[in-house]
Amino acid sequence: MNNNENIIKLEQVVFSYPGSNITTLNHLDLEINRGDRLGMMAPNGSGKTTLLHTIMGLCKPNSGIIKIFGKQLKNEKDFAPIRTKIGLLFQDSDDQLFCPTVLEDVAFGPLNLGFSQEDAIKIARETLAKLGIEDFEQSVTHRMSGGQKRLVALAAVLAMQPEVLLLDEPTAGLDNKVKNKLINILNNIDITFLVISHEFDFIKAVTDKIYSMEEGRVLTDDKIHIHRHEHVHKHGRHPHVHK
Amino acid sequence: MNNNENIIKLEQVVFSYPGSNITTLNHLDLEINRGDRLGMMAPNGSGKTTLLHTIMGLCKPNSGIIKIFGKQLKNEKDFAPIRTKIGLLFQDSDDQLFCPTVLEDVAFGPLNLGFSQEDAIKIARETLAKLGIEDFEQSVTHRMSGGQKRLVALAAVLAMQPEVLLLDEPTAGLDNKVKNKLINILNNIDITFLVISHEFDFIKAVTDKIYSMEEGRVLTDDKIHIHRHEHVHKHGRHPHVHK
Amino acid sequence: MHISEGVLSGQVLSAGAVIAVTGTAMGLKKIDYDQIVHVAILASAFFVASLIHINIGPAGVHLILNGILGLLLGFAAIPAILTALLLQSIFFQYGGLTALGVNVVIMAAPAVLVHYLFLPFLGRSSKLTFWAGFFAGLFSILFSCLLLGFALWFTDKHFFETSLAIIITYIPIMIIEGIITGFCVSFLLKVYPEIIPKKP
Amino acid sequence: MIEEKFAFGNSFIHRLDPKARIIAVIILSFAAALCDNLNIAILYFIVSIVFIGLAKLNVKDVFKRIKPVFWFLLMLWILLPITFEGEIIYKFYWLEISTEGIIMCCKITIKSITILLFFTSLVATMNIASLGNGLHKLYVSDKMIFLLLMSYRYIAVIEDEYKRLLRAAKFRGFKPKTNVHSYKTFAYLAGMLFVRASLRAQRVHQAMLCRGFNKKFYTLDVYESDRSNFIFLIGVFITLATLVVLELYQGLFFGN
Ligand SMILES: Nc1ncnc2c1ncn2[C@@H]1O[C@H](COP(=O)(O)OP(=O)(O)OP(=O)(O)O)[C@@H](O)[C@H]1O
Ligand SMILES: Nc1ncnc2c1ncn2[C@@H]1O[C@H](COP(=O)(O)OP(=O)(O)OP(=O)(O)O)[C@@H](O)[C@H]1O
Ligand SMILES: [Mg+2]
Ligand SMILES: [Mg+2]
Repeated sequence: MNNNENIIKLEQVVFSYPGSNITTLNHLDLEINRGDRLGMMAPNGSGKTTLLHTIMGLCKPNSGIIKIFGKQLKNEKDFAPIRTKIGLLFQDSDDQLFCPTVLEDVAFGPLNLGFSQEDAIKIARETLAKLGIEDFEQSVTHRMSGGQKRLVALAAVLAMQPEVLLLDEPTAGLDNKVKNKLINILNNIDITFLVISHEFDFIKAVTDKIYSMEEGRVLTDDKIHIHRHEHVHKHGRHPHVHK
Repeated sequence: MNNNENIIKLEQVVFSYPGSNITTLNHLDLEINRGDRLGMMAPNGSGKTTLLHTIMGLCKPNSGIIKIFGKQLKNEKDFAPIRTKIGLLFQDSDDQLFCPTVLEDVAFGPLNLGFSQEDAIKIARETLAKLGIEDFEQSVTHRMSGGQKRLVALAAVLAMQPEVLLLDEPTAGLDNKVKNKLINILNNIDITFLVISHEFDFIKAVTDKIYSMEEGRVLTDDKIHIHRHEHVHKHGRHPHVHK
Repeated sequence: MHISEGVLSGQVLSAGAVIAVTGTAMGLKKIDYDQIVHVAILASAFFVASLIHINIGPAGVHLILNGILGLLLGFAAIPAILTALLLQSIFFQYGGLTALGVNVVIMAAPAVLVHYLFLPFLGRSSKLTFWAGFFAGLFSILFSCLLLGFALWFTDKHFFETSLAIIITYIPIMIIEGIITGFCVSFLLKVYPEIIPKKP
Repeated sequence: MIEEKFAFGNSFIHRLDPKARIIAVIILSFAAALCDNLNIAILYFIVSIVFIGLAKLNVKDVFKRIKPVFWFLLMLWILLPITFEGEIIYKFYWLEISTEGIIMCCKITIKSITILLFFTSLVATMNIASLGNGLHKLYVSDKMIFLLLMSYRYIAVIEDEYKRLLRAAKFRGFKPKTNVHSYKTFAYLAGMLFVRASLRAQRVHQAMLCRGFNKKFYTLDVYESDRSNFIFLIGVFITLATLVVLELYQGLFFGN
């Protein structure tokens, strides 16, 4: 496999939310190659979620070029087929699980891809089994815990058999057990991915490179100074102040 | 100040959600003394949020004793005046902010406490200034970033001048800058608090003692084995597997 | 605001069902596939808002808020209200199946009417917005009451006094719905004007 | 709040195809609603009790469920006999109680409870997914079914949001009273619900697009039609035909 094959390429992309005068993405460049396992760590509001939505064609850039699988994408029509090949895990699983039962939710994607009813169910069951949550098949999503929902949402995305995964803060609010399960899954999956997280340990454990964002641009320099809080301290009432 | 003064005391509290056959809190004991800076770290679904809600009188225990400020509380009437003295920061700040602007939101509490319009606004402005977010005064909350919302929610709670703070995962989804700001605020505030978090570094930086929960009980032993993920690793496709 | 099962005559029930089905079909036609999630989740919000409990002196009432839903959705409010009422009957047994059509008409017709009457006044000035909202809330309940009264009266002329009694008991609710709708519309316009549709 | 208490049972009715149950509930309810004879109405009531028995529902839970109706009926019993014009059977100062009013009350009471019991035994015994499935097979518009399923899905989420918002307000000293401040606060809470619903709708729509949604809704078929559905519907038709004939020729049977 050509390891330098460009899967996603953004060139000079500019985007600002309608009605806002802030340029959220400002002449942004980004390349994701097949086999990449990228991490992204950047402050709140720096535009990480917006970036993922732009890749998926959910936010239409004001200017710039988006190339996916080597083809330049311009309008809704170009993006529609691409969306099934890129799996986006949303920041809030409740946004992503909208069918009555877990099985239907996971089968939703394959059905849209044109699989028959039986095949879709078969794919859904296999995916659930792969993540070790096959017991939830008939559960009603809104009665599940945060961690369980996150795994079901991941199953729903994986059932589309995407070529790239974009994960938006998959670990927020999860305990270490589920976090380790996720680490495990990501480390054993053969897929290109970009994961956003605020947790250094997690990102470090699953990715090869860590990017950041600043002023609407991606910083790819491997030497980015990610300020890690190495010095955990016990303290009194007036501790050392972090700047 | 008597440092051993009991502020909150739970004795043998049993609670299960109506319709559920799981005992979420199972003969739980907990003591919070004036000046305590407690951390709590426990798996998803172990009952941390439920515990905080029980302290606030939102979940009515099946049996057991709740004493706050030395007085035993039994029904809604007993709890109502207590709630304004205990500040609870919700797991999701969106749940806490419902007024049109930030200033109105922060002034909402003081107004309900009977302060005049001017006084309430004055208190709100002071609190915002203390947290360094006075510029957001006229902002609309749902257009703010996650970190900003969290700080506004904290301001709304602090404006009530509570004697104890209960913080439910205040750092989930926050970047390091805001996290450090929170650490700073908590370390410089003279208030008793209990903070729930899944992040060891954060808890370690702001608290003196770390508790955990298991089988519906609080483990106060300082020697609890909190599994810390010390060994961050770079790896290939088949890394060491975490159990 | 519901008419219970077993009260209305066959003619009234079928008239209600026919109008409701036609209205729903019209509403569905106006919803395109990009808006359908929006309508569905606003219907959920409408359902939940109807659980909000408000004090009037010693008594309490639940909000109705069909006025706001009408302002926000126009014709699409008809299927949204049908959805909410059907789910209500599934979960709580307020009303059942036969009166569903009539109940949809009672709640949805005023909602649509209010949309065309009051939406043009929203956003002109903060005072006008509040009062447009106030009257939208008040009139939607008033119209609903009148429709309910008509449904009873058509069933049996003897229901006249009963209808009158119902309308009178709803007067305080009209005023409260007016106040709440007024504040709510002002809130929405300030906080999230995108949710208010373009002028009809 | 939303507990589908009756949806998860194991009885003859629970195993029926949703389609058959929907057809049955519609014809039975309308027949009962149109019935104009107290004696026949009582027969419909007995049929509805049989259905509750067939579904093996807990009587206490069923009673609890239809309780709201009793409040309505109570109001009716207070209001109707004195406001309904007709032959006066009792006069207390200016209060006049009419026979017609009383008979009307009896009819409405029996009929409304009957229709609710039909609904409880036949519809409340499915979960929403099956209901959607049944409606789909009956050619109800896909958009309508989608609206129903989606709306159901997010009611619990939005209700949670509302509860937490109200809680937060109470924590900050808010006490609901009869005054403008209270109404304004509730208006803000309701407004916030609509705002958050709309924002969530945007995200859900995006999530659907990401999963290849192309303006077509699919329903997973899990029920297979077997003979019991057919037999059930035949049974319903026979019962119904008997009752209708009885009502048409009531004079012969009840002598009035
Ligand atoms: N719908 C919207 N309309 C207007 N502005 C928006 C909208 N969504 C986001 N923004 C703004 O765009 C900027 C980038 O937001 P984005 O959600 O991409 O940040 P993020 O990096 O994902 O942050 P977080 O770590 O909190 O998830 C923020 O300043 C935010 O306020
Ligand atoms: N309203 C409810 N009804 C029934 N069960 C509930 C309810 N809320 C929570 N539970 C259950 O109670 C248990 C404790 O939930 P709780 O929210 O207190 O956990 P937590 O420790 O705060 O978890 P997390 O880290 O995910 O926030 C869980 O098993 C949960 O499924
Ligand atoms: Mg984000
Ligand atoms: Mg919690």
